Amino acid sequence: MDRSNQDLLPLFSVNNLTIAFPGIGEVVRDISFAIGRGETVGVVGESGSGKSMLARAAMRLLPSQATVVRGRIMFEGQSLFDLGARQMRSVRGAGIGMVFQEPMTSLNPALTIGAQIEEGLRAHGRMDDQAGGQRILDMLERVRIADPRRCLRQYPHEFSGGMRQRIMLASVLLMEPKLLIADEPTTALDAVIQREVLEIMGEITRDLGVAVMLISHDLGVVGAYTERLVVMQKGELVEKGNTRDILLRPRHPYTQTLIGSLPSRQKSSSGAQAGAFAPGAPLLEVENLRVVFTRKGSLPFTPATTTDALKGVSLTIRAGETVAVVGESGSGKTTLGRSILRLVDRSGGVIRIAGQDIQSLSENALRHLRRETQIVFQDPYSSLDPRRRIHEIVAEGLRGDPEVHRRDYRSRAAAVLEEVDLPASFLDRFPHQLSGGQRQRVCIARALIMRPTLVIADEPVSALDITVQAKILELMKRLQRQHGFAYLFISHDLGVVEQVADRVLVMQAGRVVEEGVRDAIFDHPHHPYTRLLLQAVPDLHEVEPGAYEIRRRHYNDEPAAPPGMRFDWQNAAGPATLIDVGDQHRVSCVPLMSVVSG
Amino acid sequence: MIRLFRSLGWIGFGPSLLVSVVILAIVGLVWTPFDPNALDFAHRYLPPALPYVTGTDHLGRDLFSRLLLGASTSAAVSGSAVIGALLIGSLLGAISGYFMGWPDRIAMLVMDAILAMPGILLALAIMTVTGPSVAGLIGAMAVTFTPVVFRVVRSTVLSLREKEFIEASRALGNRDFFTIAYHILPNCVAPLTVVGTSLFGSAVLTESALSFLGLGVPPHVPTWGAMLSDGRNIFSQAPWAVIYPGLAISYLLLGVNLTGDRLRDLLDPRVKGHI
Amino acid sequence: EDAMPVAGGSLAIALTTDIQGINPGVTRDGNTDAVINHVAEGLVAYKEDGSVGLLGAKSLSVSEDGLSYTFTLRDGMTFHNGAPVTSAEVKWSWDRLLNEQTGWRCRSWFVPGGDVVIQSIDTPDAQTIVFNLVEPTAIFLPKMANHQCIGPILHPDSIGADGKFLTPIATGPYKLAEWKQGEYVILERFEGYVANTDPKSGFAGDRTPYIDSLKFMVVPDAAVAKAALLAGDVQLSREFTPNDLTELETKDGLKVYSSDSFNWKLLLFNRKDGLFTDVNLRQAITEAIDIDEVAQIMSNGLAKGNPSAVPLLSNFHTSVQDQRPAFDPANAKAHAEDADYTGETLKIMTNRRFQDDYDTSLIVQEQLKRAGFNVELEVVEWATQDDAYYAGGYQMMVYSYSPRTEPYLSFELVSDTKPDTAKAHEIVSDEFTALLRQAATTLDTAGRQAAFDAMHRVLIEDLPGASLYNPAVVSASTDRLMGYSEFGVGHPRLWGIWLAE
Amino acid sequence: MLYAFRRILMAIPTLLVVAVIVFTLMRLIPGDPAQLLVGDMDDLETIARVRKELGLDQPLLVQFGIWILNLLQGDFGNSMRNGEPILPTILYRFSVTAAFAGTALLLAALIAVPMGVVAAWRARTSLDYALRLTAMLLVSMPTFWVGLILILIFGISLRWLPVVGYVSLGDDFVRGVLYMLMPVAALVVGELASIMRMARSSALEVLQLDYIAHARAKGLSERRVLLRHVLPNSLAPTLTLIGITLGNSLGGAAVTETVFSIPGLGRYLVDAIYARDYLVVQGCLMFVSFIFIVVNLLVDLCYPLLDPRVKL
Ligand SMILES: Nc1ncnc2c1ncn2[C@@H]1O[C@H](COP(=O)(O)OP(=O)(O)OP(=O)(O)O)[C@@H](O)[C@H]1O
Ligand SMILES: Nc1ncnc2c1ncn2[C@@H]1O[C@H](COP(=O)(O)OP(=O)(O)OP(=O)(O)O)[C@@H](O)[C@H]1O
Ligand SMILES: [Mg+2]
Ligand SMILES: [Mg+2]
Repeated sequence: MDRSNQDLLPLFSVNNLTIAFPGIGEVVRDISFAIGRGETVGVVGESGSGKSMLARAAMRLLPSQATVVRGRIMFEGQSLFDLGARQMRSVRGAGIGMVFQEPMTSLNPALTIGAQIEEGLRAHGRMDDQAGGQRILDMLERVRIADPRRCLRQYPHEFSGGMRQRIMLASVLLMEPKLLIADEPTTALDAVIQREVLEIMGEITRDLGVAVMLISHDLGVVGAYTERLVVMQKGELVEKGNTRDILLRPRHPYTQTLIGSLPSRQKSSSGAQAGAFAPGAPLLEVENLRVVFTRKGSLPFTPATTTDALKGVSLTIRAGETVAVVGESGSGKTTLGRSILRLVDRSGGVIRIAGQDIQSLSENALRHLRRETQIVFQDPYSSLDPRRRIHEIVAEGLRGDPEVHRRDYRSRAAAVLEEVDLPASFLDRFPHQLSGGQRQRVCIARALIMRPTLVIADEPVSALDITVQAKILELMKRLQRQHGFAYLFISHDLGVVEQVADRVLVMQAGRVVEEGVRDAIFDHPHHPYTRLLLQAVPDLHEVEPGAYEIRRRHYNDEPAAPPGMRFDWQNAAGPATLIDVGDQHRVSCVPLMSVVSG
Repeated sequence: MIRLFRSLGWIGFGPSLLVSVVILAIVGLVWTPFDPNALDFAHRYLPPALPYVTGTDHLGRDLFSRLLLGASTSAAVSGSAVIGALLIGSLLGAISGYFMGWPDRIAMLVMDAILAMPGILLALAIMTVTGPSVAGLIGAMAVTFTPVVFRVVRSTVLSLREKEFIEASRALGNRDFFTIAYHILPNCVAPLTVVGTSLFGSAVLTESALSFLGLGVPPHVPTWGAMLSDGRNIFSQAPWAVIYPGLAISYLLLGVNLTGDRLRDLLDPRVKGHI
Repeated sequence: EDAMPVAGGSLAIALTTDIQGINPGVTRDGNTDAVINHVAEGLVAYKEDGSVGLLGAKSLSVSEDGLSYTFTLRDGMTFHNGAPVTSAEVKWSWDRLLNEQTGWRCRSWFVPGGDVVIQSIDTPDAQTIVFNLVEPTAIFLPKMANHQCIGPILHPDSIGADGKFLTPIATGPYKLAEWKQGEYVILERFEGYVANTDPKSGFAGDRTPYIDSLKFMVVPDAAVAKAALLAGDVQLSREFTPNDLTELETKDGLKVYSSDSFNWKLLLFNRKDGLFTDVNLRQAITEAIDIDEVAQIMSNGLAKGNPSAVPLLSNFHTSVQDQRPAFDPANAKAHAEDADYTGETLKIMTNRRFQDDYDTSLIVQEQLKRAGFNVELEVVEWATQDDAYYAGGYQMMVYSYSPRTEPYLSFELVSDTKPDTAKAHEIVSDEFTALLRQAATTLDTAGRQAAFDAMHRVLIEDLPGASLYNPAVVSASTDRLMGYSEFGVGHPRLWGIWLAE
Repeated sequence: MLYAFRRILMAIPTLLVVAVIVFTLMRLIPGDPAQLLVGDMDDLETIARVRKELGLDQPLLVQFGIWILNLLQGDFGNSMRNGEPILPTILYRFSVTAAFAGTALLLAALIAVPMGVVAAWRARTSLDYALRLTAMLLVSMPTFWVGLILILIFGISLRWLPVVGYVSLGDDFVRGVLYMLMPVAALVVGELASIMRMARSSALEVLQLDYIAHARAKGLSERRVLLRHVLPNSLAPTLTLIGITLGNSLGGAAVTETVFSIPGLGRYLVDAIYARDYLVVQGCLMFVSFIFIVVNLLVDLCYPLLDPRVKL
């Protein structure tokens, strides 16, 4: 095949690919699409739609039980399924490179970064020359690793998730593949880091002319970084085409729902946008809360390590209000939620629920209080006891209530399930027989049956598909309207927060750095961290009904700190000083003086 | 051969061996061709031939009857030891892992100490105290197995503690003991089943080794392990006195181990996803 | 067999447990005795029939009054270090043995409070040694010849300057060459051994060694000991039961030996325990046991039952000693009823350490069941049973006494003079004590026989236990081994034997 | 180093508990060493004297105190049976046991780990089933039974190998090996299966991780993937198991030692239990527990080699 001819053919094409598992059936059905040289193609679809199987098929790394029923995958004019094992190995890495989803497990913890990078190069005979070593250093520099030489001698665990993903990227791109397959490369990272990794990836692949197949369930991500789009649903390809075109004119109903499910700002539901000013006793008051975790040395005599998870956080929630807490991973959001229920012991500060200091409560009173305040955990998979039936789980809280008779448990559970739109037939199921969204509903039902006044929702939708996520959010709002309870809504997903919150707290490293009503925060963020956070998420703008466009948030104005102050941007040990910049919008600042003197 | 196992459903092969032992045990309890403990001096050292299917020993006892009875005694002795260890070990392990603190430290200390002593020898020492009775044997084995169970349960509980459903239970205002009984222990069942089967295998072997070292069950409780170890003295005159008990033990253990593997595959969620 | 002995070669012998030590008569047990017996010698030793023969002494005379025993040392007798043996060393040896610090296991027999009290030991000349007793007794020589005590003649260099025992520099046909604890003991032929001129009999008489080296190997498991013999790793193995005989006899290249023994197996009754206080029950049980059948099965037809404390091998075993409550299950039932036995569970304590104890109890249990008794075995660990033997806490137990060639010593085992120290089975009666004394102090054979007969009659009436049988000793060796035989004390005798070819 | 030191310090309370358990156990056992020493010679005076000599007439607490104090000074006391000092005997016996039990375990690990990894690699194929079935058949046979069968075949029928006795490797290497073959084989048979299972299941787990897929995606050969990525990462749990097995088999080889007449520590201990040689039993159990703890400490110290995340 001469060169010109090759140029005409797409670099990579999938033809009528069908993959099946015995006992499960076809998980990828009749999929065809092509990727040209240097082209970036996104693959989106709900969880379980077969995206990963597709990627693995391209590497011929399908699980051993999976069979390719029909179809083929062509790469540079060769059918991959016809290659011998040795030929296939030369395609892997050198022809097609792959970056995996989970940065924590995609590097071998037992080998140094250097060894892992070199090993790939050596397998393709690219490590022989002197230049090899230098190329590695150059590439690491390009992915913005600060000290590449040192990095080579280090082990994966010495790097954060984002760094690992960049190292992965470097190691894959060093082999100069023609095609890079990235299977959800940033799903596990928080927004700021996600953006950094994707930017670098885009930049280098563009420079090297590497084609990219970017797999994600996040339409925003794929939309922002790819030229063409493939949409999958339940193993089938439902739509493909130019990214912009699809966003503007989604044809397939599934694509339409997908886009429609994207969170967007709506008119504040509870009208509590003004609620911040509404009088009435606060439901929850947190003052200067501090939590220090002491991890005992793994042995006696070893010094204990302490983590200041919360360094003096204050907040107030009134009845019927939704207060969102956002912030980077590890900033203490979850800890805040847990300490309100005294699931975590505070080290300082006061928590008052309905005026009562929860620390002074007796065991019994605390149990009563916990019933008033319910928590919905982040992970729908680990927050349900796998060995209990749904009705037992939902009704569990009633056991503490002497007024409810045992035989009424079931009917009460059924009633609550109905409220969260689950049929009574689910009562006798086990959690594993439910989907993620259904489980999350069960979690909500479990909280709801207690008729709480305050619900702490710790990332209640982060583990869910975007379509399911939309449904849950809708449900939560509806329940709030019906029962009037207040939410403490914890999330790192700004889109979601923008949709539901009345007020927003931005946290960083155990401190609140900015606080205010939703519109103020999203429209006029003051603190640099808030701005960074907001700019990291690609935003989908409704250009006209049903038609969207991806836009980067961008803030032109650079708000100045109050006179004599600057924004507090350091991880100080103490609480932040919040300075009012108007309309209950408060930002953490430090006097300029202190920098001079300190 | 392998085809055969496959077509049998490899999955069902181990359990079916076990079931057949259980059936034998039940038969043995109800009926044996001869009195398993009756001496018959006129029929000593008889090689396998009807009516003595597996021959007789040096005192003219019918080995087949003893094997039949031995099925239930072996299973009962090893089973009770394992169940005892499971009960004590999981209770201690659950409490220790859930509350941590000083009860945990003390329990760990004692369990570590027991674990540090070689099992068979500890069992031997305990049995010299209790005497070679069935209860003593069961007790001795239970004590040596307890730390194994304890460790498994404790580590399971430690990982369960991190699970949000345990926090959820506390958030609902449940008492600690309720949480342990209602959420923690049921979730230890899976690892315990796996540990239990493997311990059962060790129990059969330990019991036989103890008999070999001179401290086993009394003679009217002919476990297979004891029969095997008794038979070795008349090995050359009556090889059948060791061959059949040996085969019986191997058969039982094969069933137990296969079942254990199968259970592990079934119960381990990580492996489960890939069946 | 008649071929002339040839010197040389080496022989490996299986031993069930390691020896306890090398201090003759002090660190000891059965296996230790069996080994040390080749190294250390006393003045006298047991003969084949259990009577006392000469070993270190070439002659012995007893004074008229029976109070002084004069021994003349064997000619040419030397220690392993080459020093000649004189009466001085013998006296030194005995003084050492009688010193409490030494810890000789038989000391209490010979000091005040014991049966035989030595008043003084004289050495009129280098070859002569005289033991003076406090009162005349028939059991001085039997006790002196006892194979457990040995009464070893040692060279003073055996003891270090600090009084610690170093190594046995003794007079036996073999010298201790190497003891690897837990593994083996090697004995080497003592080149300078000049044997007694009396013919070989039992442990006494001519003990000329031929084989160069003897290696006693520790083989804890009996089945393995048999395998080791078959595999040729050891040439002599003695851990057999009579039941092995038929099989071993068919094997090529093996010789099989067996002998009746002075061992004594019996079913002891705890006369302090409830039902068993009633002699009727003891009698009922005795009547329900067919001791001949027990002996038959246990010895594979070699032995018959022995109802008496006097071993079948002993010259004192007469027809009187064969009397016993006749085997009669019907009578047994009647007696049991007299004793108000109403089907309670009776327990026989036994152990697994000694396979023949265990098997015997199974047979006895079966016989008692046939006679309508409800009997269970209580299998305990040997040390526990031994403890029960001393402390009580059992109903019946199958118990074996190690060989006692002198009937007096056997009768002693079932009686006690003081009620407060008596063990649970023992007879405490002045009549019996008097008879014992008579057997000890009477010097003429007929008088002793009368005492033994009388004691036997008491025994079968009072029934401290049901005497069962004297277990046989069975061993096997390579057929190259010449001149070997077993005898009733049960220890091997590896002198006077040689390897063919 | 500091870590090792601390771990040893932590072992002290454990050993103390072992001491209490062992001591109590021994005093609960019916039977009296003095009576056993005297045997059926039936002499109460001698028994009383021996008891006094052995210090058994002292109150229990005093006996315990004396024992512990001596132990702390490294004095294990003397055997009640023959007055020999205990520690040298223990050390010698231990060296014997360690030689063959260690060899056996090493061999078992060398065979079982690759078997396990290969079985995991080819999980649920005929090869996997065949390997697992083999291992299971082996583990289903009691050790002493395997030993007797080996003796029957190689000792008696073929006469290739010596049946009883023991020659230390240091004295005569070739003969020493001959003597070790059968006991080692018997132990290997018993230990193979559990190690293989552990190796298989942890390899199975590792095989599912992304970095294995990544290694393959880099174009590495299967051999390299298994050796360099699967094996080291799946070794940690197996190593723990090996540590526990070794610790146990050092004390628990009593059965093998009995069958093959090896003068090892296990046999020494069993004999001592039967003879009620309290000090020997106590000393042995303390020693074995100590070794167990040390072996497992060594295993822990190996972890950083396998997994750089582990910091000691
Ligand atoms: N080893 C396996 N055995 C059986 N079924 C499997 C296996 N791996 C995946 N599947 C099934 O194949 C289907 C497609 O899975 P795939 O991993 O490709 O989904 P995905 O689109 O990547 O989802 P996600 O977004 O959650 O990663 C799913 O229904 C899944 O249950
Ligand atoms: N049980 C604990 N013991 C010790 N440290 C803890 C514990 N729980 C949390 N931390 C630490 O406290 C800090 C805050 O954790 P937290 O889980 O509250 O963060 P988060 O904002 O919820 O993060 P994410 O978005 O990743 O869930 C982190 O540094 C975390 O490592
Ligand atoms: Mg996927
Ligand atoms: Mg969190």
